[in-house]
Amino acid sequence: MSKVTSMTSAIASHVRDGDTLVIEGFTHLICFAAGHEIIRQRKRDLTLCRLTPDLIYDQMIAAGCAKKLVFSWAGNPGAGSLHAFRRAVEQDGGGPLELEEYSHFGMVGRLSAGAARLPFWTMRNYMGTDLPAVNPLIRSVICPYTGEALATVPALNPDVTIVHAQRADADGNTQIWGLLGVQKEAAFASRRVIVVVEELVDQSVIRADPNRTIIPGMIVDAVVVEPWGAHPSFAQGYYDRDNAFYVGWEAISRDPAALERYLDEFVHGVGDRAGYVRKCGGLERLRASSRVCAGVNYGY
Amino acid sequence: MSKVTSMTSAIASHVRDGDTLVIEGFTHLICFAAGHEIIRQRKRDLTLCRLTPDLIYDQMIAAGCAKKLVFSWAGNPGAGSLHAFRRAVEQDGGGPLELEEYSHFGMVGRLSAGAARLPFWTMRNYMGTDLPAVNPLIRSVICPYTGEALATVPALNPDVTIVHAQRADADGNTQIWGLLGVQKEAAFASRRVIVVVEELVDQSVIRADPNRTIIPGMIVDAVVVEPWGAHPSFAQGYYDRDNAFYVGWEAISRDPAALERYLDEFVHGVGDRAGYVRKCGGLERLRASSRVCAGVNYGY
Amino acid sequence: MTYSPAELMACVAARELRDGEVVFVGIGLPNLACNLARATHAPGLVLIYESGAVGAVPERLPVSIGDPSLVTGSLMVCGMADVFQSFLQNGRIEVGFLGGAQIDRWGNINTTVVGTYDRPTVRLPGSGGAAEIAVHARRTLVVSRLSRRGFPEAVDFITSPGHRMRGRPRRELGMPGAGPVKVVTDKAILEPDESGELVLSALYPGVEPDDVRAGVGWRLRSRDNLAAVAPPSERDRHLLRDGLDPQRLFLKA
Amino acid sequence: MTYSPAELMACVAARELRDGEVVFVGIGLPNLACNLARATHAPGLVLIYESGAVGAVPERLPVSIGDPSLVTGSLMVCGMADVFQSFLQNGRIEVGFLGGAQIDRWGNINTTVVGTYDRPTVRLPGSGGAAEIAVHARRTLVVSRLSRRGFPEAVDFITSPGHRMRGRPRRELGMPGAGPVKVVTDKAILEPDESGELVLSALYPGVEPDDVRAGVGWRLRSRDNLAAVAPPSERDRHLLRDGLDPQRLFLKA
Repeated sequence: MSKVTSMTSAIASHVRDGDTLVIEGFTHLICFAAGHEIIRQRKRDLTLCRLTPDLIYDQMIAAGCAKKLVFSWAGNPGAGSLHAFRRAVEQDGGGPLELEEYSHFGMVGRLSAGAARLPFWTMRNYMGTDLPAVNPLIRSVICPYTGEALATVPALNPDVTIVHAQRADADGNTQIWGLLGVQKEAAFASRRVIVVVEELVDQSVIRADPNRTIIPGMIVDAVVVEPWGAHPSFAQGYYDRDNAFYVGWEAISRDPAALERYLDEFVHGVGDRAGYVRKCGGLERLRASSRVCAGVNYGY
Repeated sequence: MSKVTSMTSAIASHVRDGDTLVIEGFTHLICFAAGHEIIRQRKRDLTLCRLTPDLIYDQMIAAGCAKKLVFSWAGNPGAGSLHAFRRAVEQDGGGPLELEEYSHFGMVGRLSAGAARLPFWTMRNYMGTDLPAVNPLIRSVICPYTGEALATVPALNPDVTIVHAQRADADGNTQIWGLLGVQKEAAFASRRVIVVVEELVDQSVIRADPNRTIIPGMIVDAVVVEPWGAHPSFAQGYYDRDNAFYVGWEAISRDPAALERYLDEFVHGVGDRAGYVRKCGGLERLRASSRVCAGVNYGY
Repeated sequence: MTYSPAELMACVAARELRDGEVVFVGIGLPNLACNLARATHAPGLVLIYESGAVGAVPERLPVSIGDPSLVTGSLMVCGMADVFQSFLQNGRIEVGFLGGAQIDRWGNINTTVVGTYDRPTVRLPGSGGAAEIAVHARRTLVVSRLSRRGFPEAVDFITSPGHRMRGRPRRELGMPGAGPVKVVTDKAILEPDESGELVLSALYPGVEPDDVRAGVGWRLRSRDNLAAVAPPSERDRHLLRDGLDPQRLFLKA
Repeated sequence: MTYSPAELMACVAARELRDGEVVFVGIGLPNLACNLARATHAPGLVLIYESGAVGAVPERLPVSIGDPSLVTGSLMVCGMADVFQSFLQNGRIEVGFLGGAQIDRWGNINTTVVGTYDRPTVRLPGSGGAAEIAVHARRTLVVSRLSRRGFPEAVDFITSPGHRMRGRPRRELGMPGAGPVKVVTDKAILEPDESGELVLSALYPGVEPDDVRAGVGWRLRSRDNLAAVAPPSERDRHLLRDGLDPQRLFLKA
C-alpha cells in the first residue's frame, strides 16, 4: 500500500524527542522542508548527525532542537560561518551543545558500517592528527594479515534518516542523480527512513530505469511529496542552488535577534512548504534549465 | 591520448605469464573474447580469480593457462558442471589445479578491500561452516567497540583485471547498466585494467550522463572495441544470453577430446573475435529487443 | 488429474511465502515457487537475486540467476557489495532458499565436495552465496529430493550451517537468522524439533512414513501428529504448466 | 599593468599542476588555479571534488564544492564512499589543495579551533576531507595568506598533518602521501627542507625576505639561492579576470 503522507504526519509519527537524526545530502538535496517541520513541531534533545551541518542544522540548533551534533565540517559553504553553532560552542557563547567530531571520511565510514550492520569501519587515516585525542571513538584495529594498525570508527545507526530525492514511487522506491553523497548508506543504516521527493512518479517510471534506484521501497517508512523542499540547496534537474540565500545567512545567523525573526517568519510563520515558497515570493527564478540525457536500452 | 587498441596487443602487453588475473562479470558481460585471446597467446601459470569461473575459465583451465583458481561458485549456471575444472580437481582427475575457495560474499569483500587499498575486509560470516578449515586466509578480527569476533578476508589486488562493458570513450571512461556484479571493485583493485566494450562512444556521450560511469578512464590502461565480445554471456541492451551454448557445454566439457576440438575450431581456429562470430554463423538471433528508458535532466 | 512431485514441491514452497516478504531467490524450483506465490496469494512478494536484481518481474522463465529478464522492469539493480552488505548482512532478507547435494540430520548443507576436500570423489560447485544466506536470512527454506545419499547422518562438508554444527547450536555461534525452518522434499516436509534435529512433520498425499525413512540416512523421528499436505490446486497446476514453465524445464520429474 | 596578490597566488598554484594529473580541488583560489591550468598548460588535468564529481568542467565559477555546475558534463559522479575509498585511499589523487586558519613551522594545518578544543575562542569548521587528503594525496599544495596569527610556530590543533607532528616525522607514522610540497602565500613560496621545516624558497616581485618574515610566527630560514617568481602573464590575467572570475569573487584582494 502507498506510503505517501504529509510532512506534518511523517515528522509527527517518525521523529521523536531524543532521537538520533540524520538529514543527509552533501550540498545537493538537503531537506530544509523536513528541518523546518521539525522546528515547527518543537522536537527536542535530538542528536543531529550530518557531514556538513549546513544552514539547516544551524537553524535547528538556534531553534533549540539539538542536544548534540555529530559532524565533520561545520561551515557555510563559500559564505562564512554557522553562527548559531558557533555561539553554542565558543568560549563566550551560550552553549551547551555536545560535539562528536570526525572527518568526512570518518562520517562516511560510520554510515557505511551502519548500512552493512557491522559494528565498525576500517580506514587508513588519522595518523598525526589531533582528532583521536578529542574523540575517543576513533580507535584502531590490527590487521590479521599484515599486523599493521588501522584506524576505525564506530557504526552510526540513526533512529531516523530523512533523504530528499528527485523522485520516488508510492512504495518509496527512490531515484537520485547528480551528487549522491551518503544518502544510500544513511538510509540503509537507519531504523526508520523518510523520503521526501520533488516528484511522485508511477512505479513504471522507476522500473523503466532500475539502475537509477538508490533506495529500495522495502527500507522506506514514509514518502512525502514536497516540491522545492531542498531550497536553498538544490535538486539537479529541478532547481539551482540559491547562493544569495547562503551568502545572506552570514548576516542573519550572526545576529540572534535576526535569526529569531527569520524562524518566526519563514518557519513558524508558515504552515507548510507551500507557504514557505509563497513567503519567498516564489522560486521560479531558480528553475533548472533543460539538459536531458539520452536513455539506454534495457532490452534483451 | 586514446587508449584504444586491438585485443591482440592489449593481451600481449598487459597479461603476463604468472599474473593474477580477474575477468569479472557476474553472468552479465563476461569477456570471452579476452579469455580466447589469452588462450591463443598461450599464457601460462595464471592465477585465475572470479566469483563464478563459468565456461570461460573452464576453457582456460582446459587450455593449460591456469596454475591456480580463486573462486566462490564453480558450476555451469542452470546447465551442469564445469568438467575441465572437475577433472583438474577430483580424485581420479589429472590435476593439479591449486584452489583458494570463498563464498560470494567473501570474494566481494576481497575485491572491496583491494579497491579501497585496505589489507582486509570485515564481515559477519562463516560461523559454523567448514570453509575456514580449508582456507586459512579466512580469519577473524576483534571489534574495538563491542569486543565481538568478526570474519575477515584478505584484499585481492590483481595484476590485471579485464572488464567487459556496454560502452566507453577512448580514454576508458566506462559505462555499464544492468547487472553490475563486482566490476567496479575489481577495476579499482587492479594494477592494470583492460576495458572491452561493445561500442566506442564520443566523450560527449559519457559526459551527458555521468551517473552511469562505473569506471573512470584514469584507472584504465587499454580500451578494446569488441562487439559480441561477451558471447555466450550477454550484454543488456545489445544481445541476449546464449542459453543453448551453456546447455551444450555440458557435453563438450565432459569429453576432453570434444573440448580439445572446440578450442581448436573456435579459439585457435579463428584469428580474432570477428572470426569467432563468423564461425558461429553470426549471432544476430541474439540481438536485443528495444526497451529504451527515458533520460533525466542534468540541468541547473 | 495428476501432478509431478516437482509440481507439488513448488506449490508447497510457495505456500511458505507471505505477501510482502523479501525473498532471496535461486533458480529452478525456488524461482517457480516465488513466481507462483506472486501470481496467487503473495502479489507483493519482493524477489531479490544475488546478481543484484531487486523486485524482479521476469517475463520469461529465468535459466540463470543473472538472466537479463531479471533486470528489465525490476525496481532496482545494485552491485553485489550492496546485495551482500546492505541487503543480506543488513537483515533485510526474510526468506532464503537453499538446496544441495547433501543435507544432514541437523539441517547442515553440503554443496562443496563429496569425499574429502583435498581429493574429492565429486567436486560440487561450492558455496556461491549459500553460506551467508544460511547465516543471515531471517529463515531459510530447503528444497531437495529425498535419497539416502542426499540425506546422510552428517554431511561430508558444511557449506551452509543448519541448526547444530559439530555439536554446537547456531545461537551459540551468533548467527542472526533462524536457519532452515522447513525442508521441502518430494515426499514430505521435514522440520527441526526444539533441539534442531530434522523430523518428519507432514506427508504428501499417498506417502507413508516408511517411504520417507527410506530416503533418509538417519533414524528419522516423526512428530506425534503428522500434517497432511494438500495436492496442488487446479489453478496452481495450470499456472505452473502453462504459465511459468511451459517447456517443463524444472517440472519434468 | 597591475595584478592582485590573489591573482598571482592563483597563477603560482596553477604552475604547480602538470598536464594529466588528478587533482582534488577545493573552492576559491584552488579552483581558479586548476581551471587556469586547464585553460593553459594542463588541458588534461582531471578535477575531482569531494562531493563526487570526477572530471568536472564547470561552465560557471562554482561557489561550493557541491555546485550543480560540477556535475553537468562531468565524466563520472560517484558516492562519497567511492571518493574517499576508491579514489583517495586508493592512491589515485596526485595533488590535493589545503588551506587553513593556522599553518605551522612543520606544515601542520589547523581548521578546527583557535584556543582549546573544549572552550575555543574561535570555532572553525573542522576537517571536512582535509585530514585524509593530507594523509593520502601524493603531494599537497597549501594556499594561504601570510600573517603572524596565521603562521604560528605550532598550531593550536593539528587537523591536517604536515611533515612533523609532535616531533614525529610523517614517514614514521606511515602516511602514504608526501605531504605539503609547497606553501603558496601572497608574498612568497615556502617549501620544506630535508627535516620537514618550512623555509623561504621563492620571492614574488618586489618582495624582500623581511616582508615575508614579518608574516611568519617562527624564525623563518631561507634557502641559500632564493628563486624569483614571475608575475602573471597577460594571458593569465585575462583568463582570470574576464573568464574564470569576472565578478572577482575570489580575486578581489
